[in-house]
Amino acid sequence: MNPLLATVRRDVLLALRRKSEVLTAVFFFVIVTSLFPLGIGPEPVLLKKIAPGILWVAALLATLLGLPRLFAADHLDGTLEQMALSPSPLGLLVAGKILAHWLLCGLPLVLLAPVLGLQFDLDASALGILTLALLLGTPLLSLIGAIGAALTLGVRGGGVLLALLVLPLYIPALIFGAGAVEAHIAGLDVGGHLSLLAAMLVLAAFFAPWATTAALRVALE
Amino acid sequence: MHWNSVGDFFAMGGYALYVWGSFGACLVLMVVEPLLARKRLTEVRDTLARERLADELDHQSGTS
Amino acid sequence: MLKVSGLACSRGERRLFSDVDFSLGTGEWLHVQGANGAGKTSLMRLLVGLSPADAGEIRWRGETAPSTEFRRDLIYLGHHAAVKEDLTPLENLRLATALDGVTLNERSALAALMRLGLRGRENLPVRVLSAGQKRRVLLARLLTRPAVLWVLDEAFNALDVGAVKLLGELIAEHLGNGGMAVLTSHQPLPVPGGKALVL
Amino acid sequence: MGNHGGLEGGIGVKQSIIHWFKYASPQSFYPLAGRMIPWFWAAAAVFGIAGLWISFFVAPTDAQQGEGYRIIFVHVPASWMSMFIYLVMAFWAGLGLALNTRVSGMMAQALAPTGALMAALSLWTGAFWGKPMWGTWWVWDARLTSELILFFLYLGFMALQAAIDDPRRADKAGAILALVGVVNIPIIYFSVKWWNTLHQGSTINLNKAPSMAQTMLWGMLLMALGFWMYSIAVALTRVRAIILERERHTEWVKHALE
Repeated sequence: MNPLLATVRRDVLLALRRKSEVLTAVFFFVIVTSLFPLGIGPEPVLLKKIAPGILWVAALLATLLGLPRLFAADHLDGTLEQMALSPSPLGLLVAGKILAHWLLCGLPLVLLAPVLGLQFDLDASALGILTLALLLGTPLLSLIGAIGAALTLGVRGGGVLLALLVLPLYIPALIFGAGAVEAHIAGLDVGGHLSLLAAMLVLAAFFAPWATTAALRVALE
Repeated sequence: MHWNSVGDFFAMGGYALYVWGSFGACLVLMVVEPLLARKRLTEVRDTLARERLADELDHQSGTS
Repeated sequence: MLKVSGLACSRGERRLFSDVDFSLGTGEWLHVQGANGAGKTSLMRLLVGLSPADAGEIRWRGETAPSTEFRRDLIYLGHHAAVKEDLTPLENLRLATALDGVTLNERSALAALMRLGLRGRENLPVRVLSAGQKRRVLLARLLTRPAVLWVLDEAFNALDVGAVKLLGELIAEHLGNGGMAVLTSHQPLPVPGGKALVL
Repeated sequence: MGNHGGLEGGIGVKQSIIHWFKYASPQSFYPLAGRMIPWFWAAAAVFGIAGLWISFFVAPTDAQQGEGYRIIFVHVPASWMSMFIYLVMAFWAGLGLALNTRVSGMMAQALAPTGALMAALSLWTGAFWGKPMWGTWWVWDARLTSELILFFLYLGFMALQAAIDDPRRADKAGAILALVGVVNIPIIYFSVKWWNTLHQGSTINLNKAPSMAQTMLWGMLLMALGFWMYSIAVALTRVRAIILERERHTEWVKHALE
């Protein structure tokens, strides 16, 4: 079997055996987005205006929540060492782990977003753009986040440090992702936003596994 | 030279707070930072000197 | 085939060892000895390429290690269990080999687990196994892939008497088939012959 | 024959450069830095005084912004330095990663606080400029926003290095982060710029900077040179401290301090 797919299968299987870890991030996403209307007030015009930003920031934080565990368990029980010494290229295994992280953490957010968008009075076409933007953006969040997770592996205060390292790098994804939905609501063309998100995704898909691999080798030394 | 008096200079045409607030902050931080760097250097040197002194004392009393 | 020359390693400011030289040919094994903290584990990690050496060179089949070929020929088992508690021994074994790019059919996996005395426990979650049994799940990996060089760090620890004897037999068999092994241990090992390296 | 010799000469030079980097040891760098520091301080003082003279006594009052525009003479150099230092830091970090030289990582570590200071000064002076000009301390202008993000990148780099005890590991992890940051800085800058133009209606256009007179440009350049020399001097002082901290148990440190 292809080592990349084998890694994905392994991580998904592990997550299914321990469902709570996956569900935590999803619940977090649902609760945080639902808190905003309670804090701001139920006025539909205002909610509609801030919806893209809120859903995106919540997706960003929910992704961040799962990141410290991306490599930690494999690091603790020695599986990461075995991966580094495997005849398969470590970059491929790392790419598999990132893909699994997206399937378990990013994809549920993408699927839930249209439902949560209803709370903010978004119409069907805006919900469609939101889902599409998240579909392009959440893999980007997983890819960039993996670099941070690898850099902070086994480091004091890793979780907070991870947020400090990763959040500034998430800003372009946030701007174009939320911007696409805002532009659509304002009646503007969203092609530019989405193609820039796609371009960043391609760039990150090339570089992030490589940088993550380098960081993991440093962490294992 | 377009300042008529010292007071005129410090008033900065009504922008005193902003101009001196900016230049002052730069001055303060750019004095403090080198002092901190300097302090770090002298502290390492002091520690190393004390360590060496302790080694020498050990040597003299023959406990090393 | 394995040639190590002038290897040196320091941890922080402390020099652990320097000028370590040895070579291994087919059917030979090396016993790395030394007190706690002498750098046995560091040497093993250096040897397999997990951490960089301060100086020295490791050559495998004449080429500088670590290379992909070296990794294909290598199995390294360290202190860690490297076993997932939520999976069964069978799943653990098959997924671990799949990561190495090797497909292990169920029958060979079951055979390997049986050889290590885990018969009947193949489909229990590893969580409910004893420490010794977990260790056996890890050791089953030795039988899943035709690797020439086994690097085993403290592999005989946490094993009961039966397992120690079994591992000794496995290593002897491996050497008999032209394999090589590098082992660390405090205790005398139940494997005949072997070179010794004292750190 | 001549061609052949030329090729060999080229390789020889290249090798000697790599050789020089590889063995640019802390041991030889420590006294060298010590000798250079006073010169950089002197240069910083000369450029700084000249720059300040132009800033306050030569540059004319601006037609639109009155005397308030004079903040430009510290704001722009601080912004330039904050960006430039990040590039230099990433360069040293990358060099350390590629050639495994010890001094490179120490240089990157020594530069980070100064870069963060420059970013902080740029934000501070930007706010003090914004208040009288647009009536608010902070606007989500593209330049201010990307400066803020740059400041966060510095903080992340410093926090990561501080959290890892083993200096060799800290250097490598920091280097990877710095390189990732360098790739991201243009992306962040253009995304923020685009975001800003999209929302132009709600913000103030910052591009109404005073038309640049020749003397103003000179003032800014001199101040920037002064900031540059200052940064080098402080970074060298800090790198000396870092060298001693890391090499405290080597023989040469014991001799160097006698």
